[in-house]
Amino acid sequence: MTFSLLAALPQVGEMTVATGAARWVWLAVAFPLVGFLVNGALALKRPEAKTAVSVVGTGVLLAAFAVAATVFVQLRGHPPDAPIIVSLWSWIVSTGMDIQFAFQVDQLSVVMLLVVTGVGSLIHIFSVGYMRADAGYARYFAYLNLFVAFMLVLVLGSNLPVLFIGWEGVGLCSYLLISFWYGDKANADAGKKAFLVNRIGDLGVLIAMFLLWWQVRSLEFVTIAARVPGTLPVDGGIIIAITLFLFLGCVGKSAQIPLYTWLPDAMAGPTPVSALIHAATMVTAGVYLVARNSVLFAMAPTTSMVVAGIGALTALFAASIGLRQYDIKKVLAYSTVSQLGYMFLAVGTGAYVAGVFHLVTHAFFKALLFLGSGSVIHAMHHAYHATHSHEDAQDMRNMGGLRKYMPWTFGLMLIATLAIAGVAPLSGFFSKDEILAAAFGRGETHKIWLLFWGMGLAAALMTAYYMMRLMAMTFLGDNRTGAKEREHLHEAPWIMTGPLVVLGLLSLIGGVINLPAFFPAGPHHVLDGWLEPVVAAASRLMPVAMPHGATEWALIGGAVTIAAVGLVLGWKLTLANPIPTAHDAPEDTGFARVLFRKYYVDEIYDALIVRPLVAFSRVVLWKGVDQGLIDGVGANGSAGLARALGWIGSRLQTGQLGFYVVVFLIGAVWLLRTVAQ
Amino acid sequence: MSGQTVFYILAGAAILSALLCIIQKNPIASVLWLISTMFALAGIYVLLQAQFIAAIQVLVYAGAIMVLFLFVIMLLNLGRDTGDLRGMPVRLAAVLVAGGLLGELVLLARVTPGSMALLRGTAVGAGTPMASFPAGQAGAAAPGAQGVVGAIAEPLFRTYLVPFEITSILLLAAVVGAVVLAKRKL
Amino acid sequence: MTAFLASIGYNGWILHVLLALPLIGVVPLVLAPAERAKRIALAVTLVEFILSVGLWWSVETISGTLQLTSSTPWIAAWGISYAVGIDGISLMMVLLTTLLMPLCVLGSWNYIGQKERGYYAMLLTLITGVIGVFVATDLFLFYVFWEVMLIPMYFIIGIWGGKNRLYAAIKFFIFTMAGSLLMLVAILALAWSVAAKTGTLSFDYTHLLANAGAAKALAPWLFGAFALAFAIKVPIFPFHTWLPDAHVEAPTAGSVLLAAVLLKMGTYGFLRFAVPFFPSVAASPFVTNLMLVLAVVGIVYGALVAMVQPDIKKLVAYSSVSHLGFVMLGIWAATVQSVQGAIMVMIGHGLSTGALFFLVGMLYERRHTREISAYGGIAKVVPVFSLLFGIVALSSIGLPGLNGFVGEFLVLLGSFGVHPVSTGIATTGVIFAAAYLLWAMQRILFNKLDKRENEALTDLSGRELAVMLPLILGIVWLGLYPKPVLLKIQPAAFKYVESVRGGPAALDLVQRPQEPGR
Amino acid sequence: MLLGPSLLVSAILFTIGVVGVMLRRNAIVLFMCIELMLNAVNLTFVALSQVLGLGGQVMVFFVMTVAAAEAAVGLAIILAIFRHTRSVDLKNINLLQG
Repeated sequence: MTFSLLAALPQVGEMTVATGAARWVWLAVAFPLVGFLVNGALALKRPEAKTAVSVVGTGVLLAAFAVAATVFVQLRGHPPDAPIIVSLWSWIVSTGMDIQFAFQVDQLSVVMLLVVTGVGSLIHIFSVGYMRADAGYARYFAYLNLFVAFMLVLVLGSNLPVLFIGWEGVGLCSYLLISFWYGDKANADAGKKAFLVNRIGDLGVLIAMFLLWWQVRSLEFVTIAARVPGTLPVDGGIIIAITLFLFLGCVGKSAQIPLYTWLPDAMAGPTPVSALIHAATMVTAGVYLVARNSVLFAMAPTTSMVVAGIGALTALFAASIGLRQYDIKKVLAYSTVSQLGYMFLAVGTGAYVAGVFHLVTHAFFKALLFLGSGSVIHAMHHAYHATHSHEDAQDMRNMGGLRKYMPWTFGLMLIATLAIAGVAPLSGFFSKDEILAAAFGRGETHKIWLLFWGMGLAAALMTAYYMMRLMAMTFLGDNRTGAKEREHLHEAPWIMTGPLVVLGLLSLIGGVINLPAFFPAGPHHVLDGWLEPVVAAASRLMPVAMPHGATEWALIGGAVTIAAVGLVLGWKLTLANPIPTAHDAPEDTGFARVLFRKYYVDEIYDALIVRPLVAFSRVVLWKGVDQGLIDGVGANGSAGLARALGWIGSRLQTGQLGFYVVVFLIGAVWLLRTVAQ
Repeated sequence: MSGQTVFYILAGAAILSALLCIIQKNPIASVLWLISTMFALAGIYVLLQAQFIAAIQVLVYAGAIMVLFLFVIMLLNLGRDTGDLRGMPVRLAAVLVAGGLLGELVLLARVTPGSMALLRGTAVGAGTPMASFPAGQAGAAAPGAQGVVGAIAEPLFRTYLVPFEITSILLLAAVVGAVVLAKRKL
Repeated sequence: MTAFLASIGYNGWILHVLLALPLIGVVPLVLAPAERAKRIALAVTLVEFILSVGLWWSVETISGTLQLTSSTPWIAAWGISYAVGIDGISLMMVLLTTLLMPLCVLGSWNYIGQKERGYYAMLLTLITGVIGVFVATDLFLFYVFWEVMLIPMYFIIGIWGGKNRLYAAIKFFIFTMAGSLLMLVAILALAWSVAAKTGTLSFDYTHLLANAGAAKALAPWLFGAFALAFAIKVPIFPFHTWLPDAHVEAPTAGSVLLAAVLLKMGTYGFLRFAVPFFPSVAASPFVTNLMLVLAVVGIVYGALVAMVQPDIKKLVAYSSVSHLGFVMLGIWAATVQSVQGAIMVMIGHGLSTGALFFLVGMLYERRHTREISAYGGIAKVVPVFSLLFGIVALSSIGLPGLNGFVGEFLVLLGSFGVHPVSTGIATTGVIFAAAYLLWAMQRILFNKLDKRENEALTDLSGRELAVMLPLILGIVWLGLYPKPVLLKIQPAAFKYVESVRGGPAALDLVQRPQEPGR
Repeated sequence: MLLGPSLLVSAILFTIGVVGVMLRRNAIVLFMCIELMLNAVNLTFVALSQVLGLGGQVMVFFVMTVAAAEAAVGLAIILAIFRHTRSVDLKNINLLQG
């Protein structure tokens, strides 16, 4: 993109003209895009040039992070009063419409920028080690770079269509990465399922866009935030429809009930992919969308209630399924769905900053957990590969006692587990506590929020339980992998554990971003201050009543005890009786089976929607209407009619002269009679 | 006996022999009866003052064409008795058609020069009905001046010259056709 | 650039040359020996394309009226003249045709084994027919070119087609012919009723348009005849069964042209003739609702039936029915955005479906089967092919950033204001589009590479890449920077909406519409 | 003048000819019946020529020539068919059927 292109472009509406580092924000997108092109070419032409690929792949990400950091610094230096718009070129032009391909730089997008590029770089470094043995190495990095590029477009987009480019782009990349090992059908199916379910969500975003356009004649976030409060009635039918459709998009993308089924299946992709896409970045796009349009959601309290409701319900529902899963990545997948439920509970209650805060901390410890499990799986693969056994390397029942072999991974994952459970000084505690406090606070005025708070608390208990169960089954107790494999178990190489350490640190001190008032030391409410200009309008419409004093302390005490109880229970119950290895473990019975089978939701969807739709379109539409009705009756039918008439005609020509004469004479006589009259 | 009775005798003979001609089982008998019908017709022509036509009828029609028929029957020795009457449904149809036809044509009996004049719309009162048919007058008077053959020749070679030439071409075509069809191999 | 064009009097002769060149090209082609035929055809089509590119600069579409018009009396007695002209819409269609033609010739390089001379001669006559339809501004001339276009297509499908090509060719011919005969009657009736009112019998487009009111009494019937002829061509839902058969049996180049250009004649017909002539009938609630229902049904029905097709070409054919359902939705919603979107979909669909058919043709050339089940996991064996197939499939699904999205987005956005419910249902079509194409892509590219023949597949050759490159460039360019094209077609869309809504396209100037929730 | 009665006779003859054509299956007899019908027509021509002028009688000539030509060609055809199928029965001459 040449500089002249930049200068020649018209600026849009009431935004500050881009100055300083913010003008180069489009570089953050350009770098991964270039990375994608280079790696893509390498994948096609010389896939074995692995070092070149890894250098380009990670280098590009670090460059993007550097750009993000400089933009952050510039914004921190002198925060602009209005969002900075960097318009590259005008994209869709029609009468009264001029949609720009433009990026918006403000506090919220910078936070997301930092998270995406930061965590993304760590995961890229981890992938260098994890994917080294894989043949499709170059292709993997190409897709990963493309994903980051699209994610940045999503985060930086200054209007809904540009956001939609990123929105569908990340869907595409998750499709490509989930079915990365497309050799076997299961992965390809999982990828297709992910894309289709996302697509159902995208339908919502599309319709919301159309509604918005016909109401305010613009799709720019800034213009929407300015015009909507004036033109649309608060809690009116239109604003509820818009926000509900937007939320439908979020449900699809961030895997909330009912469109969450694709996330657990997405574990079919490589583990770093799950860490990046299905924990840290893509799934949080839904939360970002709500936060970005906080004004709309604040103007529609009924929708916010629905958002909070579904968030709480998903948190509880997913956590319950996580209790009985044996595949280490499935547990983490359901944990992600549950934590996303928390975030939506937060933005539903109007605590947008708490939602973003939890998003950031969750990105840290969930990425750490996923990468940690990646190291474990990597080691297990290595061991099973050495002894050519075909055990499932991801099944926790085959692990156990890995503490001795992988001390670093164990230590770091323990930190992450404590963080996610909400143990005091770690980051998870602050973000989750703030959400529950906000929910409780709102509970005073709207009773239903107490129910949501209760569901959140129960989900917290379950989270602590299944995380500790995971740790116990993998690291503690005695090893079940098998005598011969044991020698091959060893710590993952430094290139993989390095990023884990950084993420561990971030999980530890993550809380500092937004320390609550009661915390003795350190700067308070940093993130609140930072995001204040973005959510100011929304919090005026839907103020968040944070409990203070006695109730606040009670809540904190409750949360801590819940966490402790969950952890102890998880540890004790799992190690109480010896755990059978995977292939001789008995089939679960009763409610446990239902949980393990994920409430049979997948099967229900398949039976109720997918199979009947396919059958309907094959039998009724294609065979019935198309072949039968239109072709059968219409085209071939009339042809058949013509042929039949022809046949009757030929029957008349019997060849018998006598017959002809008779017919001829009858005609003659009849003619005579008519003439004679 | 007056012309009237002769006409009726000849007419009866013609109809009778025609009937017998189609009823005969044996084709040769049919041919012969047909020839007798032709002779009866020739007689009627004479009565209608068409003497030349009568002569031609006897000469060409009865003489040439009927002989040709006889010759072909003899050639294919079809003299045997061939029961070739058609089945019941056709007979029914035949009766029906014949009835219909007769129903129509019997009305012709009442046609007289007078009724024709009426048809032509000329006033009946102007003398005899024949008055309104000048051509008829001339036709009847002509034999007197140029003789029977001359009367015919005059319109044949003057007004109807073109059709005459066409018929000659037709005959040529017929001859060629007959030769080609009948020859065993060219 | 415009100065250079003006200097060579480009505007004067270009349209006539575009029409005549292919026909002139046929002569050397037929005389040359068989294997040189394709080279001559390629040369002619390339020259044609290079010449046509000048149109982009020389045609000033701002005013929305017909440009470069020239008219010479042909059958003076009946007021029929050889009149040609071009405006925003037809400019785009002509450029699309001239772009695709050399690619078609290149695409069927070694696909066509027997009777090459005849084949390429047919292709060249097809160009004249197609361009003729888009530039004719004399109704009678339009009808002549409409028939001229039909005959070569019939032979291309009938002679060089697949197994039961005759059935397909005859079905295609009869379907289109039935419609066009009705149209001929309507054209004549219109011309005569106008002649009765104005005293001069003439088939000139502007003349008829000016006083189309004369045929007020017959208007519903005439509109019905025009609409039926174009509906069969589009194809709209009940009249679409000829399309899958024609596509399955047609050779690659035939399918590409059929999908990319011939289908657009139907929609072009609606935009240029059917609706502007009888705006009162077209705007009547019954007609609009009927057409909208048919469009939406077309979208959903086409997508659903495409999902279950075992044959890849039939799948793409039904996807065309679905895509053109969008175009019809855009035309009948009659807001500037939706009509502009409709024209964009017409162009975009031409590129992406054309590319898709080329790719399927290349597969067919290697494996001689179109059954999706015969393939599987070929991404490992033919990576370049899979990459291109992926890009083209995504553009036809309407992934934002590629050309499909821009058109569909504008159509849906434009029609939402006027008919929210039907547009809502149409948007679900976007999901089904993703469903059937991804499912097909998965069964062909991914899954296990279990069949032995698939391992022997060779990746794309230089020639095939040359065919695909311009299309892929077009797809990405239109997706990211459609502004110039959008500006070119905006005036034509604006004028069309004005003629349908009578008076300035009120709905789209920046001013609040009524509550959409009715 | 005998006009009325002769027209009646020709009508009767014509009807007999028609019946003959319909009833008989033998090709030759069929021809004869046609000849009979032609004669009936001749009779009407002659009868009316008294009233309408000699043109009628000229027509008789033409009818005769046509009859002759028709008889010649017809019989030749029958000869050819006979050589082929050894019979003149109409029932089995039906090659030209639909």
